[in-house]
Amino acid sequence: MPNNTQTDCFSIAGREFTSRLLVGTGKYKDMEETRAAIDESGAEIVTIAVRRSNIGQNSNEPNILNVLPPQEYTYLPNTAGCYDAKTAIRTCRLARELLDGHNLVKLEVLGDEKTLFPDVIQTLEAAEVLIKEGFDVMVYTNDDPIMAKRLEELGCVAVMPLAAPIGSGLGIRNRLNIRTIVENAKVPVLVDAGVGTASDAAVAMELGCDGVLMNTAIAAAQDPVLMASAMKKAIQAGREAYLAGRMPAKRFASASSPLDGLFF
Amino acid sequence: MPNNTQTDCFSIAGREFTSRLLVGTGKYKDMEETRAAIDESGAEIVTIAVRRSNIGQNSNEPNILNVLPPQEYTYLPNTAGCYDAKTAIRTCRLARELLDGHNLVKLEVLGDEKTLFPDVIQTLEAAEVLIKEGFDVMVYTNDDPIMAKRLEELGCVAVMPLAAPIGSGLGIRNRLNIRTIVENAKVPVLVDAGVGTASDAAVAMELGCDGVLMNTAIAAAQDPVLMASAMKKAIQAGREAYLAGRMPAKRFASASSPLDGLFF
Amino acid sequence: MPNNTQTDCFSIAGREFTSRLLVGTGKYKDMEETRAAIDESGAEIVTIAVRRSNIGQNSNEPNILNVLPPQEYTYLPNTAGCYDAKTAIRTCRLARELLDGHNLVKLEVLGDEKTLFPDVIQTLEAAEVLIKEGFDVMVYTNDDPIMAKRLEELGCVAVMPLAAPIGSGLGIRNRLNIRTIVENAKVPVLVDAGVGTASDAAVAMELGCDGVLMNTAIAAAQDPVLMASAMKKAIQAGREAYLAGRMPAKRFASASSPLDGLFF
Amino acid sequence: MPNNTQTDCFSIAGREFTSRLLVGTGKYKDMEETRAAIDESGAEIVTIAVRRSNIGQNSNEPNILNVLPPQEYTYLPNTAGCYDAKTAIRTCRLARELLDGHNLVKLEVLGDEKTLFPDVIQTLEAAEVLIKEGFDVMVYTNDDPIMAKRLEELGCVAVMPLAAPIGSGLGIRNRLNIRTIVENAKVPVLVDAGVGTASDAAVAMELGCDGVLMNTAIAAAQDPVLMASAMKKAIQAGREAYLAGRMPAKRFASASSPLDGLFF
Amino acid sequence: MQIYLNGEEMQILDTMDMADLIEQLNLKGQRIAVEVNEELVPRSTFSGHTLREQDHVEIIHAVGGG
Amino acid sequence: MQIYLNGEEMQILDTMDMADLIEQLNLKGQRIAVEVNEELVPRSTFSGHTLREQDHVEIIHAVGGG
Amino acid sequence: MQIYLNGEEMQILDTMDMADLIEQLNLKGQRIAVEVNEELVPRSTFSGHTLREQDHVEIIHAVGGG
Amino acid sequence: MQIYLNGEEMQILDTMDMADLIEQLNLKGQRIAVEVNEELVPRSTFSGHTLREQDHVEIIHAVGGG
Repeated sequence: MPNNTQTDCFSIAGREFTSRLLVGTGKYKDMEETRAAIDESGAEIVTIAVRRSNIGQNSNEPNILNVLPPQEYTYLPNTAGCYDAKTAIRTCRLARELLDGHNLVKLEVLGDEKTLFPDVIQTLEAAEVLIKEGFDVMVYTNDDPIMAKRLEELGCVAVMPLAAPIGSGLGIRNRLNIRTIVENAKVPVLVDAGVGTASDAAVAMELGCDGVLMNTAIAAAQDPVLMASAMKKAIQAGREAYLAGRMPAKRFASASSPLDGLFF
Repeated sequence: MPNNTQTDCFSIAGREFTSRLLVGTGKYKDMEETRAAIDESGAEIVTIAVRRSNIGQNSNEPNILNVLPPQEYTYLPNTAGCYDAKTAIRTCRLARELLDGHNLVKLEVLGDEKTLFPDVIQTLEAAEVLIKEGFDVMVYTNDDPIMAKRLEELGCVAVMPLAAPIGSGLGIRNRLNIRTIVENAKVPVLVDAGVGTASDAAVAMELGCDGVLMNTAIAAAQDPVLMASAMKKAIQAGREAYLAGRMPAKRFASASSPLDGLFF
Repeated sequence: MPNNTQTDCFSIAGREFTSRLLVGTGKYKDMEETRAAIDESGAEIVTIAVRRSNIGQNSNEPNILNVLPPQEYTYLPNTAGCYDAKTAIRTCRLARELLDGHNLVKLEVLGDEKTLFPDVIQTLEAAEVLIKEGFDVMVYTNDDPIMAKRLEELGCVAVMPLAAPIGSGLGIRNRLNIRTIVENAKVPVLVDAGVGTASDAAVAMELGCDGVLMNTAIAAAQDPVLMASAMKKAIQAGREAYLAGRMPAKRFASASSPLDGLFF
Repeated sequence: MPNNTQTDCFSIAGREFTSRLLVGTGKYKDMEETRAAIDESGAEIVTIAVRRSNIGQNSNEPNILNVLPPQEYTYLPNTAGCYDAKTAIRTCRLARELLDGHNLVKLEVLGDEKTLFPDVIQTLEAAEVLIKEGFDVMVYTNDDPIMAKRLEELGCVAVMPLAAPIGSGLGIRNRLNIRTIVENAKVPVLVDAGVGTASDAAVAMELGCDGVLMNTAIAAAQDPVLMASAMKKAIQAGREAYLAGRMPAKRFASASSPLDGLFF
Repeated sequence: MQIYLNGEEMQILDTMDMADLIEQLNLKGQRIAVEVNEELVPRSTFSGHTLREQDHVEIIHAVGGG
Repeated sequence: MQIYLNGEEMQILDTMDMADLIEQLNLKGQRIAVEVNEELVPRSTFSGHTLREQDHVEIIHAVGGG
Repeated sequence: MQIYLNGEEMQILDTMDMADLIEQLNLKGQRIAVEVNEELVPRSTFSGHTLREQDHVEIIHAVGGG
Repeated sequence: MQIYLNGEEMQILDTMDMADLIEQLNLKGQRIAVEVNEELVPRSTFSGHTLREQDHVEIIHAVGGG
């Protein structure tokens, strides 16, 4: 991006970020691939999950927090796997304790296993409690503009509508809804889940989203590191296209070469 | 792009290129904007048109060939405005003379003014003559895989199907046709015309095209220079995504965080 | 439809219906056009609204209930214009009183005026109260499969996801969501709102919906009576195509004429 | 369709038809199913192929011409399987002799076996000869508006662009091209090939096509007779919607119930 | 006394009940439903339902809508 | 002499004309059309159309197709 | 006494507090967080947090996830 | 004599050849290409290429186009 690069950062809960690509850290072959792909992506915010520590089986495999050290990355612990407000709240509390008071979390309360769509009722309930407890809540939601607005009004620091089911790679199913959410929002809007390839990410940015959060699209590509690079560039391309103001689409043609001066 | 950058160039008529974005030079506000946008795009091949020189009116405005000097750019003179084989052939001969024997041309023979779709019959006729005369013909055609194959068999050095009408910005109307053309081709396939914004360009590359040629999408953006940057990145992003091998799309969800180790 | 016509009816709250096209009664030029279009549509269920009676101004214009008499049509009073559970509940009570105890209602609680998307929280709240009070609730909702399931579990007699914003005529924006809602549902699923033309209605039925409810697509057509006929046939066509089991789509061609017996 | 039914017929080469659904007769389980499905479709024009008669093997299976007698149907012999002008011309001459001088033919000259897209060069060549020989040529072509116009100018009595590859069931891949072909044409335009289900056929008619020719979509449905009925209705629905003039699509909502008279 | 009828101020006799009001408005026998202060008033209870100062009376009917 | 009938070799009497061949093949009166060496042979000219050594005869009929 | 550790039954000394347990599990100084009976137990309160018969103890850590 | 230059009528001396014309037009050394009566005239042949009454001369240059 030309000159205005430096000016085009965005902020979540008072933290400034320049990369608009947020990535998950799951589904990689190993920690080495995880690190390589995430380096290549240029992501500054990385999601992590919290799970039971495998006691006893003194696994020597390095912990994700060592592979992606806190000096280099902003952690975004998620509540993946939670199907009710209560477990999501417990998960966030544990994550904050684990990360020495780090209070930025990704809240997702799921509705069923087939779609992994959010249960928006439980999500609202959990968001309210977490915000009261001082968490900065980035919230996963469906693409309903009304619900997105409610979550913003509740105090969520970012609203993250899905593009398509988590891990489906179907791309943005309903562009109008995403655009409407963006137009209504005063907090950052990030597309979360459903992106499958680079152009999907570019489309999300062209719709005016502040960023995109993805995991499977990179981790499940045949070459995750190369796909991470593709996504990094696609996010920048889509952002710049949005800022540049695209040409209006017309149904018919319009010549690119001058019509006068024809010599035949 | 990680390590394999250096290896990912493509060749047209024996010439090697690293940028897969080809740009037109029409429709810009002035020569300054033309130069700035084309610099930003990173394009190595630029199309030009040939027209009557405005004799007498000793216009001091610099000529396009001085603004974009031949040491820096590979010229691709086009036959824009030609509606029959004869004028297209005359145009190519004049262009070659003008450029001291440079024999790379973009052949387009148009069918009507409303769509600016090619007249494929006249196009075949012109291509045959031009190839006999030693021209390296990059040919603008419709998205019919059969016609694309005929033009390749005739000896065109690149086949350039349209994505949508020239200057329409409608993006790729028929992805299946473009993909089929790519799968059948032994020469480079470039999408020519119809791209409107960055994601359109990324899609073209994800379909396996070797490059994209555009003009209006950049020149008619509110900020052409910034859009040029967006297009440059989108082409790279789409190319890398194609090489990286995208995840398979699934109808339903698949979690990105591990299911075991849940503590609730 | 061939033989199995008679068997292909569907039931809502114990009432059997053969027409799967439900229509609104608003936005028509006059009562005459209303009647003509609704006759042509073959609809058995018609929505009505309740509003303040214009006292004094002894308008001679016939009342909608006389134009569409209860012996011929099943009324579906709606809660259009309600933005909270309380007014929606009041509206339903008034409608039931107005219609001598008729307890079938269309519940819609709106979220904002720009999208007229539902406020699903208020909708759930109102549905719960109304069902307790003995209403048969056909509920307007967004296309979120999780929310559709909740409303079914609450006891709604039909779930009616939107295809697109009310009166937008944009058609089905998210086919996957509608299909998923249908697959999950044990009660009838009807697409409500957003249909613009006949093919949109056919698509809804091909996705397995039990019916479609529309108003603007007919009333705002240039020829509402003819469009009503188109919609009637489109609904039947889509239903039959769904029952007939469409051919699988293939990327490439497959000849319709035999390959053997060629004489050349 | 209301009153104007009788008036809404269309004519090909001076013959008047009321059904806008044309069907192929291939790929059915047996002659019985063929007859049942085609009866149900209401088609007046049926395509047939000509092949070597299986001499000796005195097969008792009834001939297609007996199953679909000429008093009831207008035959449209096709040139399926022909990959050059010469064989297509031979085929048409044989068909005309076979049918006692019947000179209505469907010309298709194919380009390759993978796509079964037309070879438009060979198609033009064959069309010219056949028209000189007095044939009424309904011509299969790609969706290129320029080519469609050339074939009309040559004297073809109907132009039949493909929606998608023959037998693919992918529906209309490029609506803009079909619409442009319709707007430019003075002869009937029929979508030929690629329709997969009822809504696809409705879309073709809504684009202004005069009719649709299909085979696989009916014959390869799980219940061909029921699908034939679906297609018949879909064609009528799409035609009526086209004539009725659809509502304009808007991005945002517009209420169907009056805003005044609200009592809350 | 004063009541509000469909949002408009209206003066009525203190002795009036709902049946009297409906009668006076020539709405008797018409397809309507009535709310007072956001509570439904069943038709069966019109006579006997006394109106109070400042009552908000809503009389609604069916209209075309979708 | 030898001809080719629908691609297969066939021996026929040197004296045969097309009418005789059709007769022999029990195709008389059936809905067919005939080509010899890629040229159409109208039904009206069957009798009198003499066959020659190595003629390629195609006899075609209608089948279901789309 | 018996507790449940990450869902598994475990026998520990009655006198143990959370600090002892963490020590015994060689988890001291590691990046973990602890819940007992669905209530968070801050690291700062490990020593002194006495365990009770049938306590459900969950010890969690960070893993890759999206 | 009269010729047509880029579509406009022009009077020139009968003795002029293409080199003279280019010179007179101050186009010498500029990046142009020339057609006479739809046939290319290579720069190398300008001097010696005599112009004829009614010749249609086109002098073209490069412009921005896509």
